[in-house]
Amino acid sequence: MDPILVKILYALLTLFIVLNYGLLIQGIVPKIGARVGRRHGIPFYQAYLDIIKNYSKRTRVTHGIMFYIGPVFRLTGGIGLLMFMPVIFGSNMFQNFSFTGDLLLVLYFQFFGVLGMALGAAESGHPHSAIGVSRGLSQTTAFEFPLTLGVLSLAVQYQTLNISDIVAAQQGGFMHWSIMTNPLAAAAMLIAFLGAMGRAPFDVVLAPQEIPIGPPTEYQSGLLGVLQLNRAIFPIAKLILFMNLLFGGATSWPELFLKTFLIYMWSVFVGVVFPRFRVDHSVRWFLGVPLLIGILAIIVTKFF
Amino acid sequence: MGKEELEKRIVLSPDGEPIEIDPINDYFCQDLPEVEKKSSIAILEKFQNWARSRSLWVLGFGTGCGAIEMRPLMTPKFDAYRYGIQWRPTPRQSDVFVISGYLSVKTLKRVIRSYEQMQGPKYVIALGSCTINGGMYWDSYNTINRLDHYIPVDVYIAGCMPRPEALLAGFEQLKKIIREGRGEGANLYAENFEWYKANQKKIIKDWDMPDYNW
Amino acid sequence: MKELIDRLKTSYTVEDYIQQRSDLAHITVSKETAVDFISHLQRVEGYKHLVILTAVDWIEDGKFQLTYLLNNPEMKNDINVKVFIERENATMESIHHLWEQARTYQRELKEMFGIDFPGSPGVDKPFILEGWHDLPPYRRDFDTKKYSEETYFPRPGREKNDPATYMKQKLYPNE
Amino acid sequence: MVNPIYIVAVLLGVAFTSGFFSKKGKNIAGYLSMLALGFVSFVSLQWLHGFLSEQQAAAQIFTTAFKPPFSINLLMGKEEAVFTSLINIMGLIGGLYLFRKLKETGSNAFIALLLLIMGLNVIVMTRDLFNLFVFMEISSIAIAGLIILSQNVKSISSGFKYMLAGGLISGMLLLGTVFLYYFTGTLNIDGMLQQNLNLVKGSSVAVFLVITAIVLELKPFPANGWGVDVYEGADAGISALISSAYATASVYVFMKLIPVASEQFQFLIAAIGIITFVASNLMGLRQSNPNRLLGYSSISQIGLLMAIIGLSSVIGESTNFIVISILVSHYFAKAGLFWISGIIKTNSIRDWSVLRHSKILLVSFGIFIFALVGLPPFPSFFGKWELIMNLSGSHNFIWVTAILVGSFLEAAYMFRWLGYAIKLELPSEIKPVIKLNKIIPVILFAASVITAGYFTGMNHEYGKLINYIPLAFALAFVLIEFLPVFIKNTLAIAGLALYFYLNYQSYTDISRIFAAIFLLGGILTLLAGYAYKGKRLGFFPFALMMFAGLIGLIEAKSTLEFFYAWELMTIGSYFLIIRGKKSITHALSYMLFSIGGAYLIMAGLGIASIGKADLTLSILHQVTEYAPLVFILLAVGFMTKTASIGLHIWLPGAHAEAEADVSPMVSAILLKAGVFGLLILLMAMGEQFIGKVSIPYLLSWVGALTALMGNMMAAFQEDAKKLLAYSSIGALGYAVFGLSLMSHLGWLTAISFSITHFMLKALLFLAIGGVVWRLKTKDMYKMGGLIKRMPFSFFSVLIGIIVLAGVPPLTGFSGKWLFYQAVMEKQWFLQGAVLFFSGIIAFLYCFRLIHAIFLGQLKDEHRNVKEAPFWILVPQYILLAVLLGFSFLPGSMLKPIGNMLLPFLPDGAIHWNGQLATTVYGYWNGKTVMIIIVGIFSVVFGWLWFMNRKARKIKQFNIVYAAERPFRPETTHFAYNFFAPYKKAIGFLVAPGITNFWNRIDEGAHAVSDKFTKLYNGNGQTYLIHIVAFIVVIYLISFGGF
Repeated sequence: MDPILVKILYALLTLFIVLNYGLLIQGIVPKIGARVGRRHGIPFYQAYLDIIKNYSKRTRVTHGIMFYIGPVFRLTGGIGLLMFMPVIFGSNMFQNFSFTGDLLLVLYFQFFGVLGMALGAAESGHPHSAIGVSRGLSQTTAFEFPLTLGVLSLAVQYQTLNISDIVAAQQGGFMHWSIMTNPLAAAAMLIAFLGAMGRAPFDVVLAPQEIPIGPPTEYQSGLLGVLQLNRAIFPIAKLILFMNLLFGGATSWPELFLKTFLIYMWSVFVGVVFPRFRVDHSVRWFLGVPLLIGILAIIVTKFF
Repeated sequence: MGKEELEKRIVLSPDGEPIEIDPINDYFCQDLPEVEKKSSIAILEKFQNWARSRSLWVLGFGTGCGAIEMRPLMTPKFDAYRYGIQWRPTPRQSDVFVISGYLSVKTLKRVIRSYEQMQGPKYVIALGSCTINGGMYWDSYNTINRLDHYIPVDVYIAGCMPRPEALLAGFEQLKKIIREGRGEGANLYAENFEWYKANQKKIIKDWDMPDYNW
Repeated sequence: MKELIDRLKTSYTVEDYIQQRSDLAHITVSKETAVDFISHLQRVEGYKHLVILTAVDWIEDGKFQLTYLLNNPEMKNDINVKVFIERENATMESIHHLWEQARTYQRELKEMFGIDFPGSPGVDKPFILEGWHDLPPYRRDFDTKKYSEETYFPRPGREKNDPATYMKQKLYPNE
Repeated sequence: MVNPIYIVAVLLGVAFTSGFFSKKGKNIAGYLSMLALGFVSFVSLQWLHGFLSEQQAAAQIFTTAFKPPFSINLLMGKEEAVFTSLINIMGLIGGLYLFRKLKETGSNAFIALLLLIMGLNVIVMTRDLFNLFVFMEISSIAIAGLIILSQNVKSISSGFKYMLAGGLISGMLLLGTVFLYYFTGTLNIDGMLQQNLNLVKGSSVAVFLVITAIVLELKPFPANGWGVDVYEGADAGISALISSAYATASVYVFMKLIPVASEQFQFLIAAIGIITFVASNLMGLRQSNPNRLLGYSSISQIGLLMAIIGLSSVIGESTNFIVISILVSHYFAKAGLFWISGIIKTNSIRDWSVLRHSKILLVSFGIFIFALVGLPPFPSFFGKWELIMNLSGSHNFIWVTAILVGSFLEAAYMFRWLGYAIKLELPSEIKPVIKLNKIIPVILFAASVITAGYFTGMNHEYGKLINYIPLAFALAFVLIEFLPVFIKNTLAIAGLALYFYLNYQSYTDISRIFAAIFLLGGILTLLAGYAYKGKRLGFFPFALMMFAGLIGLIEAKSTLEFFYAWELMTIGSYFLIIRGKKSITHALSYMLFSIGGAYLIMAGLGIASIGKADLTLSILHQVTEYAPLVFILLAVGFMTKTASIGLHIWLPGAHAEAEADVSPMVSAILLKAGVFGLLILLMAMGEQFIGKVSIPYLLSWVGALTALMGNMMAAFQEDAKKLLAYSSIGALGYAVFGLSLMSHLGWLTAISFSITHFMLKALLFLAIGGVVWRLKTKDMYKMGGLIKRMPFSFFSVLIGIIVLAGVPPLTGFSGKWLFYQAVMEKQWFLQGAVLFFSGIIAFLYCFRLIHAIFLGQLKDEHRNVKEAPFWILVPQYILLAVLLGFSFLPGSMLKPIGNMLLPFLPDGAIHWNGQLATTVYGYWNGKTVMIIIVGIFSVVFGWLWFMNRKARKIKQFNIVYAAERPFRPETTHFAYNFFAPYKKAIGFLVAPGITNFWNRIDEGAHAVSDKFTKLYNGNGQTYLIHIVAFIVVIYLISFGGF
């Protein structure tokens, strides 16, 4: 078969696995939370039901072309992010299209969906959407700074921006993982990770009680379904990125599931403990200690 | 009546030409609802109904004293989440509208607007006696007596007030109705739109919105 | 309180005076002097707080009673100034210049009783009823039951009972 | 040749004859005088022509058989011919200007004028000290007579002060003359020069007296209060005579006598001159009366000439060229300005907007201002250039600094004045009466100063090399201003295209890129000009002048050509910027920063030329002395154009207020001139160090902080064009950083970034300009929902911001990717992180721009608004096509640039395999990224379309609004103070500290100026005390101090 076609098929397989994993994790994490609170909690397959339900809605409205393609941008952003990353280290099957660009492509491509979604939400003309976007963008700029410093520090450490090379350099036991070899960078990145996941305490962007769920407030039916698909894929793609950069990547799917799940739980734990930050607080917070850690990480890796 | 923002007005364009603005026509979609057919593939429709019944998103809108009865459902004691019930802050994403108690005329207007902004198929649970026959407010000058004259109701829960358990039972009933394919309130509304509208307009004297709020 | 009332009596015609409690007195004054009187209480006697402004419909006498309940936070006592006005074309001077919030009370009274307060800002705007066209609903000559039956599609078959007799019958059927 | 003695004879004769005419015959007296002046002008011009064609030898003339001092001893040499020509022409034209005035006063006035001119002629030509004294007295009295003849209180009092000061000065001169005669036994200046006066005991006092008297005649600071009062009090026509003719003569006297003085004394005089120059210009800042302002300016110019003559031993043989070129500019400009002032007759420079009633006067006014300030193509430009080159070439940095500071101050008030005239509201009550006899002199002089500029250039070694064709092309548009926009625009585009086609092959690689940005960019932005109707007066000459300057930068071979082009570009862009509605202050600050920057460049080039015989641009390659200083001066000069942090405050206002197609010109194109300058600087000089710190390293921080500040400010703007303007500042920060990396990747980033930025900023400015065109507002919160009305503009902005934000797959990402590879290579991570952070902040304003304008709620008044004009969309879509092309095939842009850079930075760290770029650190394939993303996008879109095809289109108020409905679009559109939480969190970083800094400098200068002006209280006695004190101080310095 045509090698490109094979690649596409393997990429689709990756996408399928990740989508299901993402949907399941959306059910399982609340389930765990519920069990901790001695509740039954939602069924673990609830996310599937919600998506099917939303696609089965019979009416849908649109505010205009940008509103309509906003979710398309969003999902493209999510899938693309996954596609540009090597998922399983050492496997030819699950390298996706990582041959087409390095870490920078991945970092910048994150914004593709964010920007498209923001534009779509804004076309609805709903002030809450605009407020949500304003908050989201403000917060994003803030946590990206320590994140970048951390990533740069890793790049200095490994002298490459190639994700596969970074993963390769971490093989050979957990003592080789970046989080052990470059703890400062890892700290900066993991703090930024909290912001990137958009969970408490950094979830004022959605703020259901105040600005009804922020940007997607006007989205419904199939359009919301597309967004939900992205909600399953995009966080997992980010988790995979962090896993690759900090935790030695994964050589098999079970390892990937385990590692990403544990990384995910880090944001969950923080989220259940801390209350919500206001945007100006979180901006200042990210530009405080995490930023200093990031700078320190760069200085340490560069000079020592 | 003080709705000057909805009256026609003349504004000057940047070039200084006068433009007439008719807010109701210019700013609101004037389309009327249509009956949305069920899927022609029976099994698909059944599958969809199953999913719909297992994923009930409730609009977070409390109309009367019954609103307080909804809250316990989110607590560990009742834990409505296990039945696929969640609360959504926006009507665009909600399936179920729980009318929780008496409805004054003023609130009814907001209820109609929110109901119409929900996407079909959509369901209404009427909670408490007030929504059935006016309850203790039956002779009030300002509260409605029968909700089903204004929007289609799928499930009634009688009582003043019904306990959260009753509400849960009502949800179970609704699920059954949906699974049986009888949860067609939205289509009922579209079919009898003129009757509903006439009833609504009879009591809402200052009708300041389009006939259907998309 | 006593000496306060005496002091007031020297400069105002007090039509009626009831000392209900040691810290609550009801004073009736005429419609013409009422605003002057209230203003005196606010500015001179320290009744800085307007607790409520409401009305009572004395349909039999053809009068509305306006009730201005004032509170003196220093002395910790209240004075209820009662003013009787004609029920027909009821109007009263506005006191929004004394208390800004009085405009809201006056708007309510206009809507619910039909008492006009010329000059009170926004007094004609709807208060809680939107688009009300009938008699003001708090007037006692407005038949709310009839209105409800005509307007709100009463559900046929609805029974109603006198709660006292009904409960007695339910709880003590043998008595 | 007519014997120059006839000059004296005719003038004297006519003056005597005029005396016989009664009041009735004053017309005849007037015409006779004019004839006489015409005749003498002819005589001197004839001599001048003779000297210029080099057929004539200098002639000595003695009037009688007696020897001097009893006869008049005249010398007519080349210089004398020049100076007498100037004086006589001034007499003729000034007389014409004053004709009515003098006629009213009577024939005496004509006599005074004739005597003045006669006196000045002799002053210039005489070689005899006593003659000099006598004729200085004659002309002094004639001037005092002319002043007093105006017969108003102010002029009489100023005439009196003039007499007082004149008496004191001539007393001193006479004393000095007597002493000199005593010591040397001759009164002939040449005779004195032959004796070495320094060796003659006691002669120094005599020299001191004579020279000091002459210096005082030139009105040095602070003993010049009387002079200023004269300029202010006298009739403007007479002030013109004093300022041009009398000053010309005095300067020449000074030139004649200065060799008598010792070298130390000459330096002292030069110091006085430079102090006068700086102080008078400082005081000029505070003036609001036009005549007084011109008075200060005159004094300062003479002060500068004094300094130059005093420094002649340092400057060497080009002194004469410098003096004459500066004097000529001053002569024409000051006379013209005084005349215009006489026509306008207002007491405040704020009322000069009445000039707009007469286009020709306004144009002349502009010409005079530019000539005075020393911008090309006027004579003083070359003079000043030569001066600075010579002074800095001989290590006289303090003098250079003082001259540049003084010139800068002068430029400040002159351009403020010009701005007032061009932009301030027309005062309704004043309507100038324009009479033919007054306007003709103005026009004549304006034309002459341009011609003089050309000839000065031709007489300069490198001035000859300048390519005047582009400038001539631009100026030709002045002649066809009456044609409609369509024709002029077509001609302009054709001109640019033809020029590019003819010349592009002659440029070197990198120059060609910038030539393409400048010229093709110019064509693109000019395309938008078709949208304008009518004539668009004053646009094309200046736009083309700017492009002429830009192309001149690329073609420049010598430093002078480069500097000439730089200034030309500044002039053109100044007028483009001042066309905007509220741009008066912005244009001024633009001009001041530009001139300041230009002076730094001039000084830098001057220092670079130390020890170089040949002033080509290649001298930058071989700077041996003061290389870091040269580097810093030039870099800071160029960074005024790239608007780097600290030097940026002119930009936002200037770009924001400009017209729809001017904004892209100045933002997308003009700023690249700074990048080009930095690029050639870095190419030539490489890395320089201050101590151990590398200057490019500092530059990298400047770039990073500029980017941060620019982008953050952009995020907080309410004005769409200001937002873009700040974004330009930020973007240029990237370019500066890229250049500062001094590596192949860094420069590749910088150059490709410049190209991309040019395209996207032109795109965005045009798109926003189109929106503003239709909406007539720039405030974003007043817009909204325009996607429905202006879909094409929306698409432009959409692509523009995606490129700007650097999101893959569009070409903006290539810049970011290269940038990181370069940062990795250079290991400047902290700056890199700051830049990355700025890049993220770009999202904030990008989103805000598109949201507040195109998304959200459409406002009432915009419901019928039309799409932007077709011709504004055309260049946008051309740019879009190119941008998308580069996005798909990034290698097609980057590979050639990389190859061009190879000769300079051979370690090309980037390898291409098709569209796959690889460095040691990473890899990226623009083409496949594009294919993959488009593929995913189409699949997802198809899926959504399939699931959702029946979506109902609803309107703008059909939103869920907590069960209510929106009130009005204005209250529903969330756009004002969009990033409020962000501002709350880190807004303190963008507090206007830098603007405040410059404002404080401005206030400080004005305060000092205020203090100085208080010296002049208008009292004649005080002025005498000043003069005496001045003499004493000078005496003490020259005899006690040394």
